[in-house]
Amino acid sequence: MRVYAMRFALLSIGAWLSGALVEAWAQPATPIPAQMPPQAALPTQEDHPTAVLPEPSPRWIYVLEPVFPYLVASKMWILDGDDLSIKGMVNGGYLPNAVLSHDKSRFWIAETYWSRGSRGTRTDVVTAWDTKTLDPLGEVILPNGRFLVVPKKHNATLSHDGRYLFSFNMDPAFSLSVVDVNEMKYLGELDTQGCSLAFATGTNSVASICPDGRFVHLTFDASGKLTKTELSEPWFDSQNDPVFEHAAVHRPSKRAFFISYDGWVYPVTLDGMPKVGERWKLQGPGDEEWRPGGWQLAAFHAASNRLFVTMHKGGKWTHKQAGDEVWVFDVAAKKRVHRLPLDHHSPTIAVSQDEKPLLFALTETAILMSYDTTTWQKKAERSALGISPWLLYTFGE
Amino acid sequence: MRVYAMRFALLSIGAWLSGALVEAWAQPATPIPAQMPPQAALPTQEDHPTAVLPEPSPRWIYVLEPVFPYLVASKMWILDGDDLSIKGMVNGGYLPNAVLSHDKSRFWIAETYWSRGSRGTRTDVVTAWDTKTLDPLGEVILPNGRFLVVPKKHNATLSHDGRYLFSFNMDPAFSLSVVDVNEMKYLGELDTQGCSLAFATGTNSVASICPDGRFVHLTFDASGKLTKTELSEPWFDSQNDPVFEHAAVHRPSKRAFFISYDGWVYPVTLDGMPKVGERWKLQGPGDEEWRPGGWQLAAFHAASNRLFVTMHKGGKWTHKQAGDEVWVFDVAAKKRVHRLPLDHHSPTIAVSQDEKPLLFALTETAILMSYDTTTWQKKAERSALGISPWLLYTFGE
Amino acid sequence: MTILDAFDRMMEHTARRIAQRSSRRGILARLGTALVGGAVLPLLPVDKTRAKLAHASEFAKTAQTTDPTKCNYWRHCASDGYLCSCCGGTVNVCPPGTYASPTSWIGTCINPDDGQAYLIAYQDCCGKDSCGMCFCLGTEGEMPSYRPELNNDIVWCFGAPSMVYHCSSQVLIGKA
Amino acid sequence: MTILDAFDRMMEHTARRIAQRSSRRGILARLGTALVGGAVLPLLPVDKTRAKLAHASEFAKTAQTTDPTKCNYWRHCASDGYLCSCCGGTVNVCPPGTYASPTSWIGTCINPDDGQAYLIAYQDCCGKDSCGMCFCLGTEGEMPSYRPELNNDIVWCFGAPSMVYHCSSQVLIGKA
Repeated sequence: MRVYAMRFALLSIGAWLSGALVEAWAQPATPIPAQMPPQAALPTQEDHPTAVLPEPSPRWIYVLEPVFPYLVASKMWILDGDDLSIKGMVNGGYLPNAVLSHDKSRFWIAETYWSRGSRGTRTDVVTAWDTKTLDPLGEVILPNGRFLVVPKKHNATLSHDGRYLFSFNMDPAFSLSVVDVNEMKYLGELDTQGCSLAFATGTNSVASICPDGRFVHLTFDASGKLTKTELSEPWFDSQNDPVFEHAAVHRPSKRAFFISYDGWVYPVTLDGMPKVGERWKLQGPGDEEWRPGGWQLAAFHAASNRLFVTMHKGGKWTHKQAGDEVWVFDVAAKKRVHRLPLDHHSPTIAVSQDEKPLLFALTETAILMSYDTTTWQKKAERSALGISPWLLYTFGE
Repeated sequence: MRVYAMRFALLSIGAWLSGALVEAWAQPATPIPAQMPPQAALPTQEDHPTAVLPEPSPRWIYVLEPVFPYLVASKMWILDGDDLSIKGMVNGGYLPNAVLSHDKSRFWIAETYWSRGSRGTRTDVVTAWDTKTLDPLGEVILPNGRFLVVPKKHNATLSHDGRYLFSFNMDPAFSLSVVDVNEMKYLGELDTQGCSLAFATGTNSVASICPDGRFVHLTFDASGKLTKTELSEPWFDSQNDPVFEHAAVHRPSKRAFFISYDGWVYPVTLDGMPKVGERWKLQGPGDEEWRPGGWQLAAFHAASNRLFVTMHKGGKWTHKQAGDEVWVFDVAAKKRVHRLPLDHHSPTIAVSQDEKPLLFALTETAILMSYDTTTWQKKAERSALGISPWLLYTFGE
Repeated sequence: MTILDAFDRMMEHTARRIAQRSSRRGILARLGTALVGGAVLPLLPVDKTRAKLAHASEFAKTAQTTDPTKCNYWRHCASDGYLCSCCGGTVNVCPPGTYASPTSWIGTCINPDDGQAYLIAYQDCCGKDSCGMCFCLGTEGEMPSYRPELNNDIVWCFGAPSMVYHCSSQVLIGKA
Repeated sequence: MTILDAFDRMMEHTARRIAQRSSRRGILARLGTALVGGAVLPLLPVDKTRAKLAHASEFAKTAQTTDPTKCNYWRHCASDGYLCSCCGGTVNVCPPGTYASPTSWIGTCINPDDGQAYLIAYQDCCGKDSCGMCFCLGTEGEMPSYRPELNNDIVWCFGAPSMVYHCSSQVLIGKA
């Protein structure tokens, strides 16, 4: 019938737009049987195409939602940072980690599936997504699995040249799975010697944090084979004042700031074997009641040398308490330059890397806020962003 | 190490308790590598077994939650009807349908999975669950798929002898998939001639509702082959006053009550070709403003001949509006015997089939209420039962 | 009309299939009644949409024509689900990475600006799990799923590469 | 003690592996420091639990010993997740159809009835998606995941037949 033929022509264009690789993923288009109610395929006056996004803006915010307590149904939301309108979303698997490409063309999600939702055969994959079409472009199987944990940003990252994706694995042997994302190929595991997380330090090197407060630094060759394992001296007291996992890392400048439970800032250069600078403290005189805390509690804006940290009033072991304020520091002067009281207390923040950056704060109750850091005015607020959005990402960070 | 050995002994007992068939589903138990932090496997003073339920009580309530808007992560909750405490739960797939066995030993979930959550290869299955261990016992693939729709109870049902499970399918050809649940074997499709839903009418027969207000009645042989197709006369006006899909059906007595948008009750006997009795109306003089409405809007308690219907004040096309009251009717006298104002308006109700039945009402905001129908007092209320519980089932209905 | 032709063909096809598979007497006679009797005419789409105009006006009383992200936007009179307009799409553009379904059920809504009734195709955008934003439930003229062409609970992704529901579009067909 | 033996063995094993795979100089020397120097002693479990007693008392101040379905039940001082006691299980019985994990991280809680500190194994029940009832977040003595034996974010299902987290148990090990 003519009606059906028209619809399929439109569909074919959609499939073409969304890229040939998608075909491998999708069910083959099924012809519409004649028994379909005839109204179902009435010709429409309007076209019904699929939107394609422009190149991501540095002011867009990517929000990873693991979806508690429906963890097999995770999502990543993409929003315009200025008005917090939805640009689109993608689905992920169990306890996912996201990694954004350097060139803005891709992001990857390291994720875990079971063949029957939460049971059956387990499969761990890194899935590549096109940032404009939001179509999956392919996947790489992680044969040794992934670290299954409430999502933390530094469970997965990208090498300085953007070629190797590192996915931390505790199965429970500790290693980093290496995926060549240019070739979409799994290269192997780097033994982290019992150390955790992934901080890229070069094109062919990556560091992890050890239980005793050291870095382990791993260098590997083009085949993914470990060629060198170095241990740093302990640089923080992992027994009495551990650093949060959510260091503020800025990949382009290779700078990172690790923050301890008690509020010490450890500046680290991630260029080869990590170099730890002199530590300094967030709290000054009169700030004794305040502590850093939350989840993704720190963000760094490289161009202005500003470090943002969520702070709350609380005693020891309140390290997961959401921040009532964001404190802003000039890391060159090691001095606080602003205190921003948040309308809703937030465990997680991020900052855009453009010239007049936006500060994003995310609550435990699915509210996302966007602040202009030049005026400290709130630009937008959005509630009900899913039920448990968790991590924030921006391009260029 | 001794510690690990002890733990595995315990684990083996758990595996044994949960039934041998589970083995086929579960990942093989992985030995704990030596690199595991040693505290992880400290010997415990207490045992750590897995609970096993007694035979289900007729006063337990089974709550199917499709989980909007995380539809790939559905759940079925099992609660004690008297205090609404949780007995346990199971996971399901996309837009599931549940069917409870006649003998209380099993329930089945007809469900749909994709190999990567919401993408990849689609698989439709009927999964069998043990009602005591809440372990999956096996699955049957539905090669022709399932009807994907916001879950409706009568999309799937069981033949009178409990042997054949019917799963309605619109792919978009209309048929009923037949599964022999004794043999856990797919038998084939019964063509419903464009008619929908499944109402068992015998050991080897089932009826569906046609667009023009008729029943189609299908009889099949032991191999699942259709042997007879009969059409009834139209028995309701499908254009001007259609009947709700959620008829109150009581399988043991083979009685059903279909209710129309305008409030007509059509008593139907589901024993062979459905026999439709004389219709009567829910609303009497002075009830003109009231309408039936919601989702699973009607329930029948066979022993007392009572029909329960959710009612609201509203005009035409308010058929999905939740009920502010439950009206209770004596179906022999065709007379209302009680009006129960609900604390929270509810689109969905169910009734237990024991002598002093409980009435359950479920809101759109995930509140479940339990009422004693002898005193009309509320026995229990539970909020936050997931985020979108949808359908209610009891054993014996 | 193309659609009536198609409908006739479907009914004939069904009749032939029942005839082939069922006892010759009885069924065919009954179906004959269905085809030539009064029951079939109300099923025709044109009659149906006309019959609903009176009711559709209830929604139109408070409908607006400026903000498609609100439930009272005129085209949403019988839309059920998450508005694509809130999910990175519009009333007739699917969000990135989703497939526009070629099939739908059909509603009839009145545009308060001109007072005219229009047919709206409630085609779903498919291939990602539910968007979850801007849930609206319009039920004007909505029928149970045994009348699928008028039911809004169904995943209207037939013919699309994926049967996973993401959000609801409201595509204009034309005047009713 | 068995556990110290095990810990020592792990460290030796790690040392051997580093030695085998890395340049002989440098790494082995550094690791030697780790093994014999001051850094390793604070990692031992007995020291660790003792070090935390002072802090655990903060939670104990408002803890109770009668209702395990409440977040302030004494054993929950460092439990993170959905309480199995609300999901068809108890503090040490997994809900039907789930697997008791043989592994866990370890917390130290004070029972206000006797004022004594006890070691609690926070073993997860695994094999079904999250129960979702009674979420409690205790963080007494909780450390980042690079100290996994003291971290409560990890899915503690290692060694169980499934790595899917359902709910959190609080199983008594003994006096600290």
